[in-house]
Amino acid sequence: MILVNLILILLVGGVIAWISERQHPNLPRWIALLVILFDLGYLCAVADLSWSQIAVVPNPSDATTWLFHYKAEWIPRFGISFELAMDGLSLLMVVLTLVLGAISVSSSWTDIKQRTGFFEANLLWTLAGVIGVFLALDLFLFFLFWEVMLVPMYLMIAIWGHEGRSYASMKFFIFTQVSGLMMLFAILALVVLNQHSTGVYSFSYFDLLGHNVGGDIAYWLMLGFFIAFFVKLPGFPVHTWLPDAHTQAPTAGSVILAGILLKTGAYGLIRFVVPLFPNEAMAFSPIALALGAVGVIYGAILAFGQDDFKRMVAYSSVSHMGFVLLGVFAWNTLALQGAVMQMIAHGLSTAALFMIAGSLQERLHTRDMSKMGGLWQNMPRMGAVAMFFMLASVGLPGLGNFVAEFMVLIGLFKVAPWVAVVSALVLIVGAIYLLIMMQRAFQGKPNEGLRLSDYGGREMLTMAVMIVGLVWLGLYPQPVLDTAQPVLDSLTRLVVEVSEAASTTDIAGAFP
Amino acid sequence: MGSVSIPLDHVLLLSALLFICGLLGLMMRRNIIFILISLEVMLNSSAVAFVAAGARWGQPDGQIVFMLILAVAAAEVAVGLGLVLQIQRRFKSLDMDDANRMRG
Amino acid sequence: MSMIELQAILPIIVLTVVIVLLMLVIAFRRAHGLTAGFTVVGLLCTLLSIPIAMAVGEQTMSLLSVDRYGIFFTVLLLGVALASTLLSWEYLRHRSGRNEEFYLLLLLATLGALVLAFANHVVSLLLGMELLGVSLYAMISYPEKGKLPLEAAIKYLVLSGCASAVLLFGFALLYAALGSMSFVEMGERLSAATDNQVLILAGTALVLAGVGFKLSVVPFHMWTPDVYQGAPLPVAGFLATASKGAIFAALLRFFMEAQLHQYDTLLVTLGVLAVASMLVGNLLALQQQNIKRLLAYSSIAHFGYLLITLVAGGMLGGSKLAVEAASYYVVAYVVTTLAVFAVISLLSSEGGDEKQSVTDLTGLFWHRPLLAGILTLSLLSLAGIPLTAGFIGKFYIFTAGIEGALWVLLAALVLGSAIGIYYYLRIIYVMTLQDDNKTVKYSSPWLGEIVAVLLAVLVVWLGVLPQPLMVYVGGFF
Amino acid sequence: MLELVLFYTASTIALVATILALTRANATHALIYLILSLLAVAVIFYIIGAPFAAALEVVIYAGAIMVLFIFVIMMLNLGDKGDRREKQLLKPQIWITPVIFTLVLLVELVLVLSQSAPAEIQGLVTPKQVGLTLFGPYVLAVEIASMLLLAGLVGSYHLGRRYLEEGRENSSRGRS
Amino acid sequence: MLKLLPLIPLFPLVSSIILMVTLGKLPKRMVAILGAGSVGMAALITLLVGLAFMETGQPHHQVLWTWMRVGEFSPDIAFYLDGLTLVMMSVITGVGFLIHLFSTEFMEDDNSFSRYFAYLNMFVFAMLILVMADNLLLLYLGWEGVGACSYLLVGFWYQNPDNGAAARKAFVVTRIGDTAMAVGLFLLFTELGTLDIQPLAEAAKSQWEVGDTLPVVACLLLLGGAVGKSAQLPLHTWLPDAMAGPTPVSALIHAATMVTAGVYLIARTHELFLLAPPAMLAVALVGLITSLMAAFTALNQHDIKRILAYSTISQIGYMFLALGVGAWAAGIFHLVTHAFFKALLFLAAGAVIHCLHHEHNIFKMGGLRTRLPVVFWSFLIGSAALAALPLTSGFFSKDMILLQAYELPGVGPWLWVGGLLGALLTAMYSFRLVFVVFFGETKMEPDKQPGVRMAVPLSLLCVLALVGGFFALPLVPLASAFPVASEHHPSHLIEGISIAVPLIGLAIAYFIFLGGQWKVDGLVNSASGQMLRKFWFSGWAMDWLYDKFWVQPYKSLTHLLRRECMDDIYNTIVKFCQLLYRVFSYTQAGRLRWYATSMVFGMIVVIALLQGVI
Repeated sequence: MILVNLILILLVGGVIAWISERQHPNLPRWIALLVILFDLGYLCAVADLSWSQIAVVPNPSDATTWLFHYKAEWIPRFGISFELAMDGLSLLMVVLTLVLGAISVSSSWTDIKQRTGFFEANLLWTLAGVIGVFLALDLFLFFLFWEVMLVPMYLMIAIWGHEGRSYASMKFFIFTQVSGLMMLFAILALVVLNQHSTGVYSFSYFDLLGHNVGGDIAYWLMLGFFIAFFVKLPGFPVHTWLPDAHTQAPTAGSVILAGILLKTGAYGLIRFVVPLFPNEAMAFSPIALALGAVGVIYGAILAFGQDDFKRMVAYSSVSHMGFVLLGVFAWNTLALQGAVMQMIAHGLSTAALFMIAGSLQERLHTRDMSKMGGLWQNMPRMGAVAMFFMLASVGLPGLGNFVAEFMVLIGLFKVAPWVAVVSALVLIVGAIYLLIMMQRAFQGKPNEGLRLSDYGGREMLTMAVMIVGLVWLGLYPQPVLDTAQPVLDSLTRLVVEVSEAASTTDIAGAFP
Repeated sequence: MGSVSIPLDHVLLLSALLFICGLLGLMMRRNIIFILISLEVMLNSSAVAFVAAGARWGQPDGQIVFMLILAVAAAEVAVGLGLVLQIQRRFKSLDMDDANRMRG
Repeated sequence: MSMIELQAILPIIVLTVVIVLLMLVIAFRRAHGLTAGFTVVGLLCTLLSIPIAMAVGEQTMSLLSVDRYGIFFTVLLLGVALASTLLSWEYLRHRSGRNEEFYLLLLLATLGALVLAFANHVVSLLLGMELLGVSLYAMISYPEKGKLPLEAAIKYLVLSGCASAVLLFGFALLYAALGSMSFVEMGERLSAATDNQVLILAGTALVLAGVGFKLSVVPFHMWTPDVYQGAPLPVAGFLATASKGAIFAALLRFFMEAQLHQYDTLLVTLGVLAVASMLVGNLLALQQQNIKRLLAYSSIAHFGYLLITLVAGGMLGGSKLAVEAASYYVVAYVVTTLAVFAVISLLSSEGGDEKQSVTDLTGLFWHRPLLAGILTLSLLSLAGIPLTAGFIGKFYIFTAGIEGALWVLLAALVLGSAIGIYYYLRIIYVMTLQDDNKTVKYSSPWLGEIVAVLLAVLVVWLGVLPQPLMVYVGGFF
Repeated sequence: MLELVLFYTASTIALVATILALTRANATHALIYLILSLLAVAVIFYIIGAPFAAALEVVIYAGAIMVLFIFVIMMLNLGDKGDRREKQLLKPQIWITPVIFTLVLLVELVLVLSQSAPAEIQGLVTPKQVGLTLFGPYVLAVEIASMLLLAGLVGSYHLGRRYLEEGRENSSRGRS
Repeated sequence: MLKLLPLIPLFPLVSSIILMVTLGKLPKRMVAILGAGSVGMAALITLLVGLAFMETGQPHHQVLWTWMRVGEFSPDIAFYLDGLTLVMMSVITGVGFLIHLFSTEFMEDDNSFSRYFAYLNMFVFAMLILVMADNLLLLYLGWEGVGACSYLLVGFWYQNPDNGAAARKAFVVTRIGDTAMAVGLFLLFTELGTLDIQPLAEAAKSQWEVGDTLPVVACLLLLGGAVGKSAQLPLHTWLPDAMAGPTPVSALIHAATMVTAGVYLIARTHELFLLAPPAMLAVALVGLITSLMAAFTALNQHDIKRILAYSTISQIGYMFLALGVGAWAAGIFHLVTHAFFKALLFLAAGAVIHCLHHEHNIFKMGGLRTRLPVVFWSFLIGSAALAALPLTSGFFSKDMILLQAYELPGVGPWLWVGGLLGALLTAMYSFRLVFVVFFGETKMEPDKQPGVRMAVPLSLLCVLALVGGFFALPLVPLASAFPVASEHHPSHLIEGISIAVPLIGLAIAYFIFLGGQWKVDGLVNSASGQMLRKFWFSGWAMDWLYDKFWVQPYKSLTHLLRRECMDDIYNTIVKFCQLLYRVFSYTQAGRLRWYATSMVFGMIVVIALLQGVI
């Protein structure tokens, strides 16, 4: 029930925030912030987890070994149930979601001036949807959350976005929706095929893990799942929705998009694609790795070409999330841990960069970097913060992103040295665009005519949270690693078992 | 009369020919009156086919359908002609090519 | 006819009586409110008679068969009629002219739809269809002003008449080949017949063409946008939901009882039509600026989706899953589409010109949040987003399609849905735009709003708790 | 034999009359041809053993429904002015596509009918049989048909009344 | 005492954080005390720790916490203290302190005084981590950290876009090396299963044979990192530009400490290099060629700091040469002495610039000998040490390198000859600098004199530069860290030549630049002379090459791609759909006849399909 409440609190909070707009336009902000913090507190207080609990290695096909599990009948006709479960991985993701949720509320404090109630409601609903995605273990329910979270996000972009919001929001929705349909297709095919062999319909992750769909069709099904997550990730060449959506979204929207929504794709890869189709995923991994490497480099190169601050950050997301793909398909504990770390670290660092972009837009009414320059003079605090996050994005050791990228690469190197080497080039090209960003926005000759207010207390506090987070992740990531470790252990073990079984029956040879 | 043997095919062929005549009229005529006439021809042709089919099986059902088709035709013509009156008043024309305000 | 049989067809009898009584009421006293109220009461009585009719169990008669399937669609169609009555009241209230006969026609059309739901014979199919059609011609051309309704009505009349003729010709050929017009007997003889396959197929083709027209399946779809656009909004809604739903119900029964699925070429044909409808329908809607036309195109696409279930049913040898999927989808489609029409019709309830252009919806979110919310929900349901009825419908079609291994059709479905999202979202986007020029005070058509809200609740309910309905529609045939 | 000759003659008359009906420029002429065609069809009904249908064809179709048409044509007072545009029928772009399509359809139907198993007309179905069946299994159809006619009635009433009322208004406006 | 080890980096770190958080709100005096004092404290503790270490001589290992542990990958935040570390720490904290002290006066007028010290302290912290790290990952942290601080400090005066460009160049070019190094780490970890330096060396020795491919690859990758950081060929181009930063920064980062990190890295991993003779040779060759190239270039520059920058490149080349020939201790020895005299030179140059209205061009200076005596003497002593005049610190270290190079069998003598040529050039350019700036006629009057906080560090460094090498002091702790070099004394002739060459260089410089006895104008002004001069001036046209073959292509690539060509695919689909929309819309012509025709068409199709004709 804890898990249900986690989602319910946000949903109900959204409604309250919406209604409260009539009382005072400022009220929804406070309510949204308090709801998120309450949710976070609820998770911490009620969950009452100890390290020994987290250290239990969950059995992927036995829900009782997970941290929490909730299951209720829903649509017995198709064996669909309302099934939520949480393990270390989902725990991390949920916490990240809530933290970034609070941050995004803060980031939109002055940005959103109209219809604050509805805005905050959408924000909370998006969070609820995302948490649902991280917790749902019934594939139907998962898909439901997967799709439903798009709607409030779409509204956020479409209503409060910038000048090109129509195009951007549409593109965002269509890309994710179409890829989602492919996933729906794959889910249903998997369920139906499973039903053919077992005689019962079941959408439960735990039932489907051991399905015995094999051959070409399993490969196609894996692709169905993969495409959905890959688009969301986003991977090259289906990333193009992201720069548009991120650029046009209001600041809070960008923060949520980059910080959390992209992670659902990564989460899906780890949770579903590989465990459900271990052999197929491994057979596919060369392609996935190649796409990941191309994405990493391509994103960095394009980021360099951008004039629009947010667009540049968006491309940096493409580049960074490529690491997650690499980490997942390298599929060893080190790389996977790297991927998980990257999800969290990227969430923080990119969210911060988007917030900076948002603050700049709020003050300068432009995102065009060619119209900026020398802002450090006017806004040293913002400059310093930007410098910090720029360095974090560059992958400066001691900060979270470095740990993540290094682990991914070192894990990947074992599997595919050349891919790792190519991806490592991003250390160079990544530095190029981030440094030029700093130069164009904050350095150079200041425009003397500008009267700009520097960051105030609220903004500095928000930023401080993220700075501390990144430093903590960079210097002592062990708690995060320990939380994810049992899950990743169990998943890697699962894949090993399946591939061993396959090698004895030689199914693996069935693929061209 | 029961002794004669008219091939069913030929009756059906006749109805098919009538049917096609009706279709042709529908496709080519612009005057709404003629279009309605074409419609009647088509309905009539299918009535012929039904009667023939009923006769082939020696059942009265074909003729019953024929009667119902009569009712259908009557109802359609009644409403259709009502519309024709209105169209003449509004469009000042019975040319259906003029009635193409809606498109796209 | 035995008493039991009469009891079984009680809904039809009650509705007929109501029609006659309504005529009398109109004859005695012309009053819009009275007529509408009487219509509502009559429809409710018809609904109430259903449990009585069901008490005698399933009855198969020579023309009608009253079974769970028929009852299911009857309830649906009566619901649509009820909603349409209330919406028409809101719509006609502020428009001049004599409105009373409209309800008479509406009830007659509903009667035709009910006959279709029960029809198990060519004759009842024909009569139901024509009763529905003839009433609709008049309903479409009902408004006393403007040329568009007339144009729409005459187009519908001519083309629908043509389709009826084609359908009849096809049935005649089938009758000539099989010697029976009862669906079940046709099915029996069909599986026994070895000769005359060519004739049977030709007849089936013509029947398909005729029904395809009524369902506006590509390439018989041309009439749809024009008729939708010209028809008054509640009529267009009725046409899009009750008429199409009833005809699809009859087609499905014909398809299942006559066991047509044994013909592979028929399945191929249905598949081709489905693909064409899904793609062409959605493409036509892509940049359409008129909401009614847009909905027409969207309905073309939706019937393309529905045809998938028929093909799947055929591939699986008439499986229950396909019927279940089709039934559920029809319900989802009907409820959702009706909700959309309800909202648009309520927006036009002020009188004057209808709000037909997409741009008329600008800023709707901010001045009429309730209606905008319902419209958004319904559009999302049409687009197949989860938590709505439309999603469960699509889910069913996917499942049926996968069971039948119809990969090409499903690919087209995905493609069509992708295009579909665009134009549905476009409307939603327009609604969210800021439009501060509008300071008009709106009257609140509360009765219509209740209908819209109920429909929206249904959309969500069917999308969230589909189990009861699933169980019910799982028990057909 | 006589029946056969009669049948083919009547068929030819029906076809030719129909074609003539559909190609006339003048609506009244067309209707006359159509009535001729219907009469020929009635003969065919009689030949193939459906005398009741033949009678109905003459009485209702040719008699009642066609008269409706003629009434309307008279009401509209259609002169020759509308007919000028019908000359366009001779232009190829008007008829070429429909003709090609119909030809293809014709070929299809002819092929279908020629391949069907030969069957012959069984013989006479008496009006009594028809009546018994009509009020036996088909009694509901009769009831529903009545409703259908009612629908037609109400529809045409609505449209026609409007026509008349507006006509009255127009004329009164013209007067004042 | 050894337990105090973590305090050494902690002081500058804390100071830096305080300065960052306060965002310049502290009074300058406080900033100065914090900034310089923290490094001073670090130096003090280093001294204490060093003394404690010298007592036992045993390496000290101290784990603070587990950094990250995933399976067998478990680098710690841990420090390792041995002789090499101690030497490096001493240089960093000692020289660092002096430079900090110097900066307190040098930067006094700057608005961003606090920011400056925040960066500088952070740099000291990172550099200390680099040298104290127990594993290569932590070393990498320091490695990147110093790079970042270098970037920040080079671009310190951010308002001038040129400084920004220089900073970016510094960062990116070293990043290229860093990437190679990172790949090297991947390789090492994948092959050997650990990144802890000592176990790594053990594992390498047990798993790899001398001459295997893998150690060569690994060492070459590490060399890549070293080359980038230490501004060796081909990644040296950033260092001259990095002179855009404040001069004390150049002294600390771009002369004394950071740029020698590459040398440290190779020395630290020398046991790997011993397994890879080809890599060793590569190190030596890179060092030698760089050293000569830079020396030639230094001879042609007229910006005082660029001369010193090229000189630094050249000297580090020497260190690489030393490492490459296996003269580990000599390399580090030269590192230390170089830190002394180069820091001295930079600070002195800084003083010159400080006193001369930020003038950099040496040909606009002149005759400062009497105007700025303290600076003059500092410069003279520094140049002498740089030129390796006998008995200066540079003499001892460079001598050791040349001799050990000569010892190397095979290519040794050739390396020796190259080294000598370099020494000759070094003497020439360093005294060219002295003569041009401090002798001759006065072209510009200094507007102020260096104060106490400048003079004291200069004086102290003078002492170190003079006597720092005298007792070979740094060699003592190093003894335990490296394999002992063979005690074989080469002939006196060789030694004599080594001593004579710098003097010859000095003489040539005198004759050309001061005495004017040799007229080289004709030679210089000839066409080929001009070309050569330009070539040398531009640093052997490396920048041009990179610009042509890397920067411009990359820019045009990004320009090409910036409009997102992937979108073209989707836009084409959209266009196609719109086209279809228009086509289909066109069919909805509104004409009844046409609609009927379409129905007939549909019937034809359906019949044909059902009969199986289509």
